[in-house]
Amino acid sequence: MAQRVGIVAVAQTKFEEKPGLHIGELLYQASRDVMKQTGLEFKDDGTGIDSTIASGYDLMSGPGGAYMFLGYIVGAWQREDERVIEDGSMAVYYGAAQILSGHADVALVVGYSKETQIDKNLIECLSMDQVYQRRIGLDFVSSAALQAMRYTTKYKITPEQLAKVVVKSRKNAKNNPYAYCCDTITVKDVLRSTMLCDPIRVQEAKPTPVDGACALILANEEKAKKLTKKPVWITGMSSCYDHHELGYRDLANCDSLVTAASKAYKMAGITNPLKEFDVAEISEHYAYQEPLWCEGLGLCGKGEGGKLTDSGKTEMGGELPVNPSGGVLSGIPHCLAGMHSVVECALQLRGEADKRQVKGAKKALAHGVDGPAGQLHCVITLEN
Amino acid sequence: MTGERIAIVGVGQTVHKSKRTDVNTAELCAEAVEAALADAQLTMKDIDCVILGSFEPADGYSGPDKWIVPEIGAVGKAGFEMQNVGTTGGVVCATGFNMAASGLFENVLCVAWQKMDEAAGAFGRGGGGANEYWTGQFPMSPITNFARRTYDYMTRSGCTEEHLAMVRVKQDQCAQRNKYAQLKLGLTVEKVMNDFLLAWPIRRLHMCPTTAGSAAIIVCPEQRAKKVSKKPVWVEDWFTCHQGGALTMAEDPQASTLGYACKKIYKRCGIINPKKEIQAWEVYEPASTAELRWMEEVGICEDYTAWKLFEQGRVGTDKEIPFNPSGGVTATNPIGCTPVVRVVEAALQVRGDAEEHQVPGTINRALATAYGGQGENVVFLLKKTL
Amino acid sequence: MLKKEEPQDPAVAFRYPRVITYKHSLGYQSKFAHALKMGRIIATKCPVDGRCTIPPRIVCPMHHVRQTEWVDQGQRGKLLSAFKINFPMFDSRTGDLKSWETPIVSIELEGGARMDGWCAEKDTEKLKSGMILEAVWRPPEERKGRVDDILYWKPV
Amino acid sequence: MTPQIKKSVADIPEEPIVVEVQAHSNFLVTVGNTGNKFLTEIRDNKTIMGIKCPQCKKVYVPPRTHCPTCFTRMSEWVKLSGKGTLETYTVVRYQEPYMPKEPPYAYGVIKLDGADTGIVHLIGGVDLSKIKVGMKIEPVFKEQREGSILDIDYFKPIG
Repeated sequence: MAQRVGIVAVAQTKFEEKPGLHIGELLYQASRDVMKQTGLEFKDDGTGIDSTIASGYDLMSGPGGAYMFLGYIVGAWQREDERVIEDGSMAVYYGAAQILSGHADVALVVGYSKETQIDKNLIECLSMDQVYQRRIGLDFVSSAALQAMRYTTKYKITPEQLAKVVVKSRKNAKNNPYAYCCDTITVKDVLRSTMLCDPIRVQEAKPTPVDGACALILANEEKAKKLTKKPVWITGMSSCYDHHELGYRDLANCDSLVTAASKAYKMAGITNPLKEFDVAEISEHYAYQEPLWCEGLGLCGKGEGGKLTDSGKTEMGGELPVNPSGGVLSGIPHCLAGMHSVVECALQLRGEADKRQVKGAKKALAHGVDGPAGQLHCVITLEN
Repeated sequence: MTGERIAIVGVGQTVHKSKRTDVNTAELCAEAVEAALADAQLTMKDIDCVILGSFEPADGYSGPDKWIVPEIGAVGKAGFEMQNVGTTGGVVCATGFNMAASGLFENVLCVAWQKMDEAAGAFGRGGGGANEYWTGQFPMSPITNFARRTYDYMTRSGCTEEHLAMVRVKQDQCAQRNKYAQLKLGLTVEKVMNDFLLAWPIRRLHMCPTTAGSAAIIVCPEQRAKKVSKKPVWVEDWFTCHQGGALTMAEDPQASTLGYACKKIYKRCGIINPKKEIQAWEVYEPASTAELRWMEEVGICEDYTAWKLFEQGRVGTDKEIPFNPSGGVTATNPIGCTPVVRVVEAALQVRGDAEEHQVPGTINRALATAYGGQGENVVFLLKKTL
Repeated sequence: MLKKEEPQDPAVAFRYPRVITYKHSLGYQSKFAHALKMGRIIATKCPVDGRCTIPPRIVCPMHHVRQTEWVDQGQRGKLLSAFKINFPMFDSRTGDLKSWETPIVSIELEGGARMDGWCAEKDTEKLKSGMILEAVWRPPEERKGRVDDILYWKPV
Repeated sequence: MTPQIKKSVADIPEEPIVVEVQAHSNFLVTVGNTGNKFLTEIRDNKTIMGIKCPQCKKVYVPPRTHCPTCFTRMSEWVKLSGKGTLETYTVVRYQEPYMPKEPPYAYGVIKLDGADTGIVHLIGGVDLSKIKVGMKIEPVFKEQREGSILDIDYFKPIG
């Protein structure tokens, strides 16, 4: 990248069911928080926030054009205000690109999601193509299950290995005051939980419904240095699409993640991700995704994701702690997972992650995913 | 601007029709992409980033990009989907411009689409843009919005229904010369004035149609653009000027950010006399009557005087003010894609490739806009030379 | 303005009916709904310039300050504009096509906020900007905390 | 205008209200010429067709107009036997209104013989606990076919 983009402030709300709260209140809380941290306001003379980028599925907030009535909360009044209809990591990606383009000096990136007001599965089903896959009733859960079955059978990943991912996630979540689900759980509990969609068990899927919002402020190098003493730099980023039809890909691989990661690593000059990164936040909506995405991210070889989990390298205190925050399996709403990863990574690199802090973290890896069975991946590398 | 200077090297659109039963939405997009690639003399291999978008409520999808991507051959490429009601296409272009200017990509493809023949049932119960639970209690639609806007405009300016009809006739005359336009009706002032009244003073002919269509543009940073294209159209500046529900039509019937956006962008680009310095205009007018107000807001004439220009017959493709030479949105309106069509048409004008509806003389600068929601706008300035 | 669809060959085109149920939390707007149930109209007020807004907003869009103050808007208002819809349009409550015989009016309330409503006077010729209208409410037991708890506005 | 009435708003309660709104829509989904050919072959001839890319030589099922890897227009149809191998499967045990059957039921990705891609469809005619990855399967067509992907009732194990 020609110049660096800095994250100068991050915020998140507590993730929980908030049925009584208006969706705008979530946006307001998160965005006000980052504005307070930096002292920035919405101004049109170039001394405040120049641009807002939101992320969130529109159909989740209301039947059509819902964001049209929410934009003003994050400063849309006669200003740049755009919306990415993908996972939040893509909004960060676009925000950084906007700053690199010189079109904005300071950008506010917000993500919001209110699962309590909607059937999440139905909205996800509406992402499938209408003639074939939606007609037979496929949604993101069953797509993921098809991928999980393919992955676990091809590479002999055991149910215990996947259960360990859940146990680790919930254990880590205990240290995270924002996490939704941090109950003590054992491998046995996970394996005994109800089957949701073979081979995915209820405990191996992301807890739902959860509400929450995240916000970050991005700035160009010059302004970032002025705005904070502890800027976190985005060093590499990329997204990549895969086939939509599940049958068109080999579900045991995640080719698009491999491509996205290699592009991002190249920008950041990373050659050995497992060694060079100090912390990683990965969007694992289901337990099998953590080992699979780890393979795609080059943290281990193909088919070795299970062994990586067994080795303890991804635990807190291991070589590369994965999801010290508890990750999506501790309950992060739909569409927010990737942005939450970036927020958590930034906290780690600023040394502000409190009890979940990875000591001396210098380089971090954030990942977001959208689409059925990981169709669209986004990888962002960060440095302090 | 610290980023790269950028240019549009290829544009493409489908022939816009009210119905397309021979293709599905993804195949419709592929047609536009094929056209844009052919125009740029590039292949899909060259493209490294795709930005997609459509007005989702009329699409039947939540995140339709996932399904469109393989059909346009964009598997393995970077990208994401953007959306913002009517300005979706504008946001798609702005995002594409940002991506190209960021220096991260060499060739950025922006695609937007809408297949309105499928969406006829989209605006039933609880649907159609009405989201906050009480706005859903009034039959609010662009028709009622523009009825109110126009009513207010007529009271303030003193223009008559006949002037509104003149605007529509001009648009039709322009559309007749555009082979991609949907409605080519051969209208006269009498015909328009006798048309079915939807909500006074809006007649059926004044409103934009529903269209199945798609459009695509390819954007490159400076070095690459000079290498691949003989006629790059430089993107001078762009500004996404939204208002996010800050004002409803009830609060201000003239709510619009267009004037503000234009003032800001003219200042940034050092434009003092827009009427002279910009030679072609492609402005998103969801109703023909809106064109009057938009002409004033973009700085062609004083507030509430635009109707006089029509009375004097000064607006048209080969006339003093070439406003919407393509026929505009009242002739063609694939909602989410419409702003991209505006940019495509503006680029064609700058290149001198608009064929029958080409504005005579050299087009050094062209302005394109997007409109959406209750007065949200995106403004683009394109120019011939750097 | 939907035409009745002729039966289609599903291999060419087919219908995909769907229902999405939203459980919208009104949150900070709940007070507005409670007020409607009580037969009152209230609006949020910007602490900077005093502008009152309906729908109530969490922050002032222009000044970006939290709006916590609510102001009673009275029962009367000044007519700003009126127009009539001459064609059947969807009732978004029921999904049916419906003819709309009463004009939609936009009113500036006594408290300064502006809102939409239906008007009792069907002849738009008789509706002049600036005339005073008064709210006519549903009986209290029928009110649901929605804007249509106001049946219509009638000229005073 | 009458003088402004200043009534207190203190007596108006604030407790949150949740409103249920139902959004109905009824989209007309266009299949397109390519999809039409595929679906009518299933309906009229109980035949599953693939489409072949002239450049990549890959055969795609379900078909599409452009090759997803090289963006070439495809028009060469390939008749497939319908028999194939089960690549992966799942058994759905939760219920949603958009599902075609009462759970539990199974989905599978089926790699059809002669095609380079798999197709996702329902798996049936077998005890759900006995479905195995790698088993050979074939389609079972509905008696009454209307021209949709659901004209294939399900895929069942051969023998």
